Amino acid sequence: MLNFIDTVGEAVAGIKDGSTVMIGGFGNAGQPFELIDALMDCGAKDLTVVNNNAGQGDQGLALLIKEGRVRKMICSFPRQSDSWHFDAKFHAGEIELELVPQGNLAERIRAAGAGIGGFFTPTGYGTTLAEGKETRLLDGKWQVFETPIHADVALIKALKADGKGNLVYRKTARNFGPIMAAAAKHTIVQVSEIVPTGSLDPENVVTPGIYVNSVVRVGGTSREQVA
Amino acid sequence: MLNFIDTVGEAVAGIKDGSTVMIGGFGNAGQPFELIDALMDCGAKDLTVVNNNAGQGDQGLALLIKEGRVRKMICSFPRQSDSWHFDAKFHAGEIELELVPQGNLAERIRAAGAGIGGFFTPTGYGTTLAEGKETRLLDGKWQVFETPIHADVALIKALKADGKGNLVYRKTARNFGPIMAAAAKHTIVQVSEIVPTGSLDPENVVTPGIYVNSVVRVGGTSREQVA
Amino acid sequence: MSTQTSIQTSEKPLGRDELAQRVARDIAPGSFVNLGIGQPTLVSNYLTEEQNITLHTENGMLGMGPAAVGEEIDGDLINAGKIPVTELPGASYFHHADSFAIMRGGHLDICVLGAFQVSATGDLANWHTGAPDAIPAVGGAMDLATGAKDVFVMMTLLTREGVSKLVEQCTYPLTGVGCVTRVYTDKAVFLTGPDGVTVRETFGCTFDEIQELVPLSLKKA
Amino acid sequence: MSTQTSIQTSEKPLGRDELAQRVARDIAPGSFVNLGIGQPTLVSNYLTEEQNITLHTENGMLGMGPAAVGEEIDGDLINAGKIPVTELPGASYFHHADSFAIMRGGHLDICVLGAFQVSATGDLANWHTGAPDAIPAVGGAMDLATGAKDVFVMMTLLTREGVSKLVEQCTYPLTGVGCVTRVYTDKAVFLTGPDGVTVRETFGCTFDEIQELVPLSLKKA
Repeated sequence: MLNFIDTVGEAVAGIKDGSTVMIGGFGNAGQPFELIDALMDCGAKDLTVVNNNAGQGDQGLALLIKEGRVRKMICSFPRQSDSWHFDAKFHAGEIELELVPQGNLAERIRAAGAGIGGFFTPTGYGTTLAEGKETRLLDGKWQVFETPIHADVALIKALKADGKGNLVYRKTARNFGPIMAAAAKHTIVQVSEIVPTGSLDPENVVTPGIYVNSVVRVGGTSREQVA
Repeated sequence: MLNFIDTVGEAVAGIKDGSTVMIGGFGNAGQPFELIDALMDCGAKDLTVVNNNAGQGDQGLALLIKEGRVRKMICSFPRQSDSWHFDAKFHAGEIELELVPQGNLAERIRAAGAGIGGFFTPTGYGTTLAEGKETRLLDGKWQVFETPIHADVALIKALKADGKGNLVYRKTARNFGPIMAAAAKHTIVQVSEIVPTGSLDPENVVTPGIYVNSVVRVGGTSREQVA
Repeated sequence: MSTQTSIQTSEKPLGRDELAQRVARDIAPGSFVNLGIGQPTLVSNYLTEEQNITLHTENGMLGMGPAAVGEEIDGDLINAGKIPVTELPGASYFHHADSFAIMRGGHLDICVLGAFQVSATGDLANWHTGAPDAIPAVGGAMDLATGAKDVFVMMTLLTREGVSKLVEQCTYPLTGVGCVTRVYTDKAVFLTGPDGVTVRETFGCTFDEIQELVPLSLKKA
Repeated sequence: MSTQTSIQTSEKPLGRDELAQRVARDIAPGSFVNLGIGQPTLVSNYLTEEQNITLHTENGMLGMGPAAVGEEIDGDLINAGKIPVTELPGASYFHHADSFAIMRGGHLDICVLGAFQVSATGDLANWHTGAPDAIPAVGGAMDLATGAKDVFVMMTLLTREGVSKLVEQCTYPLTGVGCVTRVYTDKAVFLTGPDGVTVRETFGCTFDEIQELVPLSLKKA
């Protein structure tokens, strides 16, 4: 069921302690900063967060990690020049890390949305990231069994939504948005603009409204920065 | 390597006997009739054809089947009111049929393009179409192991190509085109129009040119008919 | 068991259109729905604008409109039954893997399918008669049966020979296991699930008359 | 083995930019290429228009242009290293699963990666030092290493301590097994594969001098 919501606070109000939350974005592009800030304010804790990175600088996900609200990160690239809050928590043993090759992260999220119970991929075979996992020789290549990553909630950012919740994105800010929208039970989207139903060309819709539950328009200046 | 080719005949000239050929289209929508006619003319035989259906009426794939050029069909819905050529060959024991649930057909084609060696899906569990296949309980559901469908060649139809081979489609004629383009070693596309590079909006490209090898413009009246 | 007719909601068995209307009425507002080929397609005629239902067609579209007529007919815009249809505002197109991801990923609220047989535990048989000379054709039936949150079946309760299609165990080849949640027939609506089969309402007959026709033990709603 | 210098193609070891130029020259016209973060990115400076190379960035784009400057800078248009870039005519955007399908499905002709070590059989180690206190971060390295048709490595032949990074067996944690096809270093270009390591050319030293530095048996091209 689709709802248009006035504030980011109301949009995230239902997120419970212990939830698995997917957060879109690759670096700052496509990262839903305002929704993450609202998640911070709403107080939910003991979260498992799925994001490509583990926060940068002193904002967004980094702040959520700093405040001890994230129990576990599932990501491909936690270590960055400005990922000091994650680094500190990790070295203190206060956050769990499931490190996933980026393509496995994407494919496992996609699998959750597409109803796939698991798949074999050559990525990671023979590496420490495949230790303990089932392997099989398929198509002449050794492959590793990987399982879907489901989530309770996805927080993503898109450019526009129409009245049916159909979404379009902007340039490389698209990244994880479409697959996370499909993988989560409840998808919350912040958009720059809400447009009338019928004004998006049906050929160009990237995320059909069936994957969207809550839409909130975030006005004002974008907080996006160049990493 | 991308080539723009003048005639459908030249476009299909390299297809060898014994090839696996994917043919786009669902019913007549998106079916590359001119390329199929050219495949007919080029004489390649002993083909394995992957298509949702097994030909309709007296044209295209139906004709290729009638002429005994197809050794095996991989499809989801061979039986239609006007699939008499397939019906005759099948009853005569002159064509092999691998019947695949349509979603498995799509997902197996997608898997081939995405480098997935196999996957588990609930579709088909407990049915005769899963007989002899590995099953596993995943996410609380019994699932069946399915493998990718690779092809030597894909014949598909799109609306427009630009100079880089980027494609856009039209309405429900999109269907299998994008996933077949990615699954085949060599993808041949017939388009209604070739447009200058830079004239397709990068946000709206459906099949990136990396998946396209040969583009041929098919002018004149569309032979599309209402099924 | 009582013979009182409190669950009888119609004086007569329902015709195909009345049944379609009944199914349409039971679809929750805002639902995403796939209507199977054949009889289920009739349901679309009875969906109201207030219901705000979005129709999915497996060949790559959400927001499918009514059948196309006259100038609207476009060979590139067809439904799963290969019938020309129209596009509603807010529609979207996608390729086949994305379309079936919608079905298989559990995103459709309801699909409505025809059936040869439905079993006491919700097994569905609707794709193949099992006749040795029949050419099998499955299409998207197994994906819909397995993937939709609710699977509604529409069928006559009895075959032309008067045999119940609601059965203890299917004798026709299965489409899906334990997937059907409701069965809409001309004579009654049944709820199926792990706890057995419940009669929700009857049309032109009593619960006991339905029980006489169906070779499995029914419960009353 | 001879000490003749017929495969010595430069008087001096190559600098980073000269090496990038050498890699660029070896990329076949029309190729689809992914350049890894760091040193490999330099290769893009030496690709010519005639080569018609299409660059892929794993965060969702084909047809990536040069780094953005001034007014071009757009936070929504970045590369895998999170540096603002530009868009060339004929570019396309796609989501992460589609982007990695390009990499993992074997559609990229070449990826160019940095490395800590490459083994005699083409094993690659480039993501993790293995130090117990290091925070591991893998990004798309394993997908590129495993998925591209050809994996070119760019690195200095020796560590700062003078130890060869081309080794019999990697001691650093692996990124991929038997995936590297060529190794471009400041002192030589090596071809790796199931048949062992071949020196294709040397820069500022002889084959025998290279053989002295590298702890495995080399073949001459």
